[in-house]
Amino acid sequence: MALIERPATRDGGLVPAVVTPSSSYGVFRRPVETKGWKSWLFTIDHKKLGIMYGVTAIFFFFLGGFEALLIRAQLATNEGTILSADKYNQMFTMHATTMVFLFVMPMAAAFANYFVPLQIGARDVAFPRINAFGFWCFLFGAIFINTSWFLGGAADGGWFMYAPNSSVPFSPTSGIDFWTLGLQITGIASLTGAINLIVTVINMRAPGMSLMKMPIFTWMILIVQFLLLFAIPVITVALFLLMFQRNFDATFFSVEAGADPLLWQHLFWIFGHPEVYILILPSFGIVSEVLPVFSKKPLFGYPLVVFSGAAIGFVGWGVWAHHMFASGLGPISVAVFSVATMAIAIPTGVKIVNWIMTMWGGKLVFTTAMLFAIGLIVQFTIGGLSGVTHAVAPSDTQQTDTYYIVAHFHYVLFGGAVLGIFSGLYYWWPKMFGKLLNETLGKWNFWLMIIGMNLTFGPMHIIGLQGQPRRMYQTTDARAGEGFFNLNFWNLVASIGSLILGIGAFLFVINVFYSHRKNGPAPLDPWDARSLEWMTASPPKEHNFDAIPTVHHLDEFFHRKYEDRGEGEHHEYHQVATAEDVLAEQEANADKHIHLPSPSYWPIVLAFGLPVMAYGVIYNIWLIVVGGAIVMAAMYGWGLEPATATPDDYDPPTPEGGAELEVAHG
Amino acid sequence: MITTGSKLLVGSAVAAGLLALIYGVANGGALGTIGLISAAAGLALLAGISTYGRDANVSAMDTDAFESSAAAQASATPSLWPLLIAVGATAMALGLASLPALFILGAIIVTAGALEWLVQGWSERASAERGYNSHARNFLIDPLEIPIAAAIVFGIVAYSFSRVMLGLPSKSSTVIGFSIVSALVLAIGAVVGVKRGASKTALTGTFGLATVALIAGGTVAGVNGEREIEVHKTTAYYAARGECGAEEVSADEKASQTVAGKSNVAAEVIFDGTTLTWTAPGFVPTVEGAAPLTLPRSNPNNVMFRNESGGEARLVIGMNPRLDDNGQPVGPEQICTALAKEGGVQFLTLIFDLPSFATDEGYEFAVPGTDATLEVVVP
Amino acid sequence: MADTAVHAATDHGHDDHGTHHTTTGLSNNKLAMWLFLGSECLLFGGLISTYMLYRGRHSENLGPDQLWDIPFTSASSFVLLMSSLTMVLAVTAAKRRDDRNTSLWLTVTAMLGALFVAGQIYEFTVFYREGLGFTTSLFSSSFYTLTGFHGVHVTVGVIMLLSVVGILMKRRTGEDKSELVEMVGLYWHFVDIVWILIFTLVYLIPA
Amino acid sequence: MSERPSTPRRLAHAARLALLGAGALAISACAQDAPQDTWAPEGENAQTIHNLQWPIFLVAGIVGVIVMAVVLYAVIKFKDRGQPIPEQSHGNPIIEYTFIALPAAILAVIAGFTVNTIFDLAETQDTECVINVTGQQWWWEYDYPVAADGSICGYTPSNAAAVPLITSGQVIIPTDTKVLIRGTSRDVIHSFWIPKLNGKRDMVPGRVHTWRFHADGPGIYAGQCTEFCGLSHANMRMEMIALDPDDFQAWLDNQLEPYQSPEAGTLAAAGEVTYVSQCARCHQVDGLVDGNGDPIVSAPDQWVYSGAAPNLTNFMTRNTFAGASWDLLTPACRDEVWNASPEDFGAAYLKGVTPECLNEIDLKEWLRDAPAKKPMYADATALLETDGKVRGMPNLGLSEDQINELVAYLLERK
Repeated sequence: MALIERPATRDGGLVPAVVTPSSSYGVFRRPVETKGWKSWLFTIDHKKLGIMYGVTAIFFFFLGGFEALLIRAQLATNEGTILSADKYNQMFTMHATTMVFLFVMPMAAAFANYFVPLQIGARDVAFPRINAFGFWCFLFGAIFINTSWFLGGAADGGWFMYAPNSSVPFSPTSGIDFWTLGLQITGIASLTGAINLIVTVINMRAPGMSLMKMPIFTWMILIVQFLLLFAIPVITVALFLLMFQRNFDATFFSVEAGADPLLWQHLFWIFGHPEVYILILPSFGIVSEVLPVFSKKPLFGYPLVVFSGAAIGFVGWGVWAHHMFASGLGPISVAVFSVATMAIAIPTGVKIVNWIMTMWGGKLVFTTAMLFAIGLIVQFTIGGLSGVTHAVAPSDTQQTDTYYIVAHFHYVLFGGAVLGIFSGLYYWWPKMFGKLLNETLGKWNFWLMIIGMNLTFGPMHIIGLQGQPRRMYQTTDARAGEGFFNLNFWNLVASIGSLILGIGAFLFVINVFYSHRKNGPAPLDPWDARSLEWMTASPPKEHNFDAIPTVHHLDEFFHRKYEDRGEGEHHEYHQVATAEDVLAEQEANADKHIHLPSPSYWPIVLAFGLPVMAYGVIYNIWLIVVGGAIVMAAMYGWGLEPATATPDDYDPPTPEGGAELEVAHG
Repeated sequence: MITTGSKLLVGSAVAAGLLALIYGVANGGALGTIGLISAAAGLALLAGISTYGRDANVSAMDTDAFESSAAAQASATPSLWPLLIAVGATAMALGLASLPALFILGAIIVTAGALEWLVQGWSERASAERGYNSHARNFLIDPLEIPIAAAIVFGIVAYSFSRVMLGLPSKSSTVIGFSIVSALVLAIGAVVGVKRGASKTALTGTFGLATVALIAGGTVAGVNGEREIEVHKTTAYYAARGECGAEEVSADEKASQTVAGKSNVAAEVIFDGTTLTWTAPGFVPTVEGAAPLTLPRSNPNNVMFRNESGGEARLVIGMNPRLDDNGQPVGPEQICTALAKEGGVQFLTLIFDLPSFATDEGYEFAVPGTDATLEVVVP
Repeated sequence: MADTAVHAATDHGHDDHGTHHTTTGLSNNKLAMWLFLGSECLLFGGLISTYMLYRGRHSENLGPDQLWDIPFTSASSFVLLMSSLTMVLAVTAAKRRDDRNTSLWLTVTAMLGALFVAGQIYEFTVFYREGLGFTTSLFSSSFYTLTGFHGVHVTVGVIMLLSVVGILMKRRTGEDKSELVEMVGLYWHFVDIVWILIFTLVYLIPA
Repeated sequence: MSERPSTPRRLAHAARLALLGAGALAISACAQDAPQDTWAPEGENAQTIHNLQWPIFLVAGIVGVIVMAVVLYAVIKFKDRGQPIPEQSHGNPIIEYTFIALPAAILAVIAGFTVNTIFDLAETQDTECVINVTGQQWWWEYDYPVAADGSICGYTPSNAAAVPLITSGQVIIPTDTKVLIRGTSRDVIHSFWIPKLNGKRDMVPGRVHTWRFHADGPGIYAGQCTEFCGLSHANMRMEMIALDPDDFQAWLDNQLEPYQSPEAGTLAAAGEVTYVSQCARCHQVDGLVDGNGDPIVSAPDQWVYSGAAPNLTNFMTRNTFAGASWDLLTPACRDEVWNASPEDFGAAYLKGVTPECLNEIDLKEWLRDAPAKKPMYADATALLETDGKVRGMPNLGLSEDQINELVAYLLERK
């Protein structure tokens, strides 16, 4: 991180030749490395952080997947004995927690971090150090939650953690404490990330980029960040109440004191339903980028896609009680929420229509990224339609808490969020790493995942409608039925499907290693893409753009490459420039002075203090003091530290010393 | 390479380690051994940091620097910290003999003083340049000093003043005291804000005086103790004495009369002036009322009492039998709601430990001063 | 939503993440603070809802109106209100780059805030002595949690105020500190407004 | 740029998807098999739900097939075959607004029917029988309150004055009667669900929820707790038994028969002694008296966290135990009851458990070590957090003799 202009001398007379930051500050010297592990540990570069988010999230994807495979192995036969009841409960709790909080959310954060600044033509996010802090909070929070496996058992109350089953008498291990505190920590990551990205998008767009010329992915991320901004505090309240209940004997969920257990449900789902859109909208954004590129057409009805995203964001706040149709709310609330839930199907339907219409009349190229995007349309539609069947509250009373619901939200979340994420990975991989992923392996990856997911989650529709509830560690022959609808058979099919799904997903990892060994550098613009992030080098330079582009069109990059030479109603597009030309032009007009913020210790130190405090809540109050001291010192160290490193931080402290400095003028 | 500055630390660490070994073998005492091992580990850590940071070892880097380095040129500035450490050490010694709190305070003072001294000593030798050195000091110590100082100031004000108010003789005097002190703060602020020419000494004097007054007041009040605060009597208090009657008692003053959003209670008990009737979700209106109310056993039943009598009324629940802590049935016992105003509502959570047939008396709801009773059947 | 956001494509060489050249013209820091406060609204919203749901649930134990000392809480609310005024004075002083009076009014604001917290400590102690523990009833748990959260917010605010004073004293570089003061001010006003809400809903409206 | 999948493969893909969506729906519609099938209503309320849900499934299925067909068509038709770059059109307002209006219209119709049905199902005014249901970890307690006119569930016992009845494992209702359950819970949230008779309703501690049931004909209607309620959530089942009016009257009278001690000197008499010393702490047998002639009242609050244990007065009239997780009948006898024709069902059920039909294996395993059979955290040493109270039945360390005595004693509880 050395793209800093620095004065040659400090003010003050003496310039001792030998007293360098290394010798005077020692380990406390500000990290300014651009290579090696320190450059990653203390980085504040949104691209590095994006990659770190991504790698961590994918690790947790496979961890959560492993948990899922154990669950399916247990359920492959009735009265399975691979897991005990206790372990099974922990397994499904942690599977959901891992997938929701430690995979899909951070994966969206990975894409958002990496591509939002690139898509809006910014050099970094608004608060790079807060960005780094967010990542470390997420990572330490995630590790913290998972340490519970080795410290007496993980949380066992389900990811929805309904009170009073989450109270100490019903779950005496510390698992739920780990869960509560860990989610608080990852919540901080989400909240700071939300503020950061909203400010970035609102304040740091390239000249000419009005809100309605903003790439659709950025739009969806903006909406998601607003959802996070308002949803996280609600779950924070719920988690605090639960923490006080468990650790300080408060009475919030003590029924014998007159408490109403539905309070938790309301708080949880007021967060929980927007959370669903937090999970799915980033993927909607990704496929809305991918489909136009591989259809060679702009996104059909861009304003409507934006507004329907916003509508989902608004209406998403008024439907939480559809998770509680069986909770005994009373017919009026049930009716209101039932209708509101149907209303939200409309903007969702708009998106599907617009995606199909984007392909309509296009020039479709079926790359792996495109296949995943089309897969999303189809699979998500199934999930969306089964969603309509339980927006109908009376019918939901037959379906809720059965495997039918499991089928529904896996079609929505796996068929929606996860397929979208894979689409984004294949699409943006060459941008992030300068290497294409192998398409053959990619297609195997796609087809195995699609077959696997339909074999896994498809039969669950049947299992659910045949009356098998969720969250049972064993099933019984007595309720299995016979013939075609024998539940044991379909459970076995689902378990086999999950294995195929697991293999399919793992092919992605193989593909990464294979492609990075075998493939040469990727072309600059392998997909003939349309948006700003493709107008820079692959992988992008540290400062993203040599010159900040001025935006005139929604699909700026396309319009720089192609020219319409048709007349009137007749259109004829001719390529007038290649990506290399566009990049060369930019490099020729490079900005002379580029200030980038410098790396810092404080984000990681501050984030490290939080799990220390959390362990303190569980084990020893003095640890809270220690953690609090770390947090406080880091906060003030951070606050007093300038955003960019001063010349004193370099060793030797002369600007001529750093060879990388020349890059800025190159 | 072991630098000069860390030799002492390395030596001490080794010595402590050896001592731990000897102590452990010879004496077998766990506490002493652990203490010495901890000391060895701590010293080794310090030695490591010192070595890594090349503290006090300019010569190791460059012999020229040895001559031109700050240590060789600038003289040390006067320091307040040794004094503070001495004060802290005294407090520790005194605390050891008397108050543990004083010992802890002393220990904190010594730690803080030592840290400040350490950093000052180090920063003065960082380079030959004063500005750089003070920057170096601030860089290290500010993140600790500023928040801790702010927290201490805040803590002293908030804690001392709360003690003063708790020491004041009555509720009204706290309002007056609180208002006076706040007004004083505002007034001083206003005066100082307007009088720009005020001398620094005067300002410092005023603030110093206020601080001393506050700490002194807090200490005096803290030593004197709080004023007598009476435990507020609750209906449970009267019920335990069997004084749960129709007349108003102190526990009924300002008793809350509304319950937010409580539907789906086990039963609503309604008093119309002469009789107690009940409704419960799911029971057909024609059957209700005349029959006894059935409530499940060992279950938190939320019951609402609604007073529609036109006057004040109190619901009393005769809890007989009830289990004591040893599991033996005891009774008779009462549960007593606060007096409900006309149209008022009381909310109760009742748990019946035993079936009503366990003794002859059973359970009943009653309104003292009237004949209204309602039998509760607990199967 | 049209093209109002288009920004003249002048001098974007100094893209320094600071307060200049933002698309909206609003500084990043301030925008972030506003967003954070928006999020805080929901936090207090959740806590206030919890309290409102539970304030009538205390079975045979103490109820809210039996404890309140309205004259005292009114006085302490007024003090907190006045601290908003002194905060405004601090911000104006900071905008004039008047370090002396900025420090002064920040200190006065902090002192008033500390007095408020002292009042809360006093109040909690009295309630506790009168028989209302944290675990006594649903009402007590939710009351202490709500007002405790607010008290922690005030405490953090006071420490922030005093820290700004400390920074002003240590770094007399003459650079513009007005934005820093303004940000702390935003937070302070928010905490103040929340208290007005809590005071009205919790203390003034009878249960 | 990159290789593309061959057309047949894409076709196969789309076809399979379409089949899966439509097929799953079609197949489910004619399902008859599993005892908890949600598409096989056998009572008014379930029928109301079914009348609403099947057209919605149909509409959803049709929409799904259309969407997939259109995607398939687009994928085949607009594949890149070297055609020129298409017009860079940003949309078409007519299409866009049509596809807002169309789903909105469909959903508005669905919403109308839905709201109507919601209020239909919430109706409680025409109730003919009220039963209290209380859930706890991990079984259900059913108690039948006595109405003002001395009737229970609309029936007046012919042999004794009515007192509140308590049972568990199986809840008995008269056929063709509008039954209302008033449900609550003693510990955590449970959910009461008999799919063939109605949807599910959560039983929330501190709240009383009402839920209607109506069975067209006699039979056993299976259900299962559907709200995750802790360790043995999977082992918390329920069975609703519908009996014809005469059979219901017979059942009611039998439940109110006074207690009879076993004949002296029999194994069952020894069982009574064992029962009083080992079981009566938690389990109630109405009519059982101690040496002084005082009734023996169980006090499960002292031992069990949830504060209750199943009432065993008429244990052998029901044919399941331990939260309806295991049968008291041998498989053959069980099949006889479950598969009985509607005419014979009442008689088959009212036989209860005879010594020949008793499933001794499961019952004895249960008595030997209950927590081993059904996970319950029943080990009191691990339960400091609940003041040493167990959840569910602990391992009592009974000897084989004691177990045999108890089985003999319990066999007479009918």
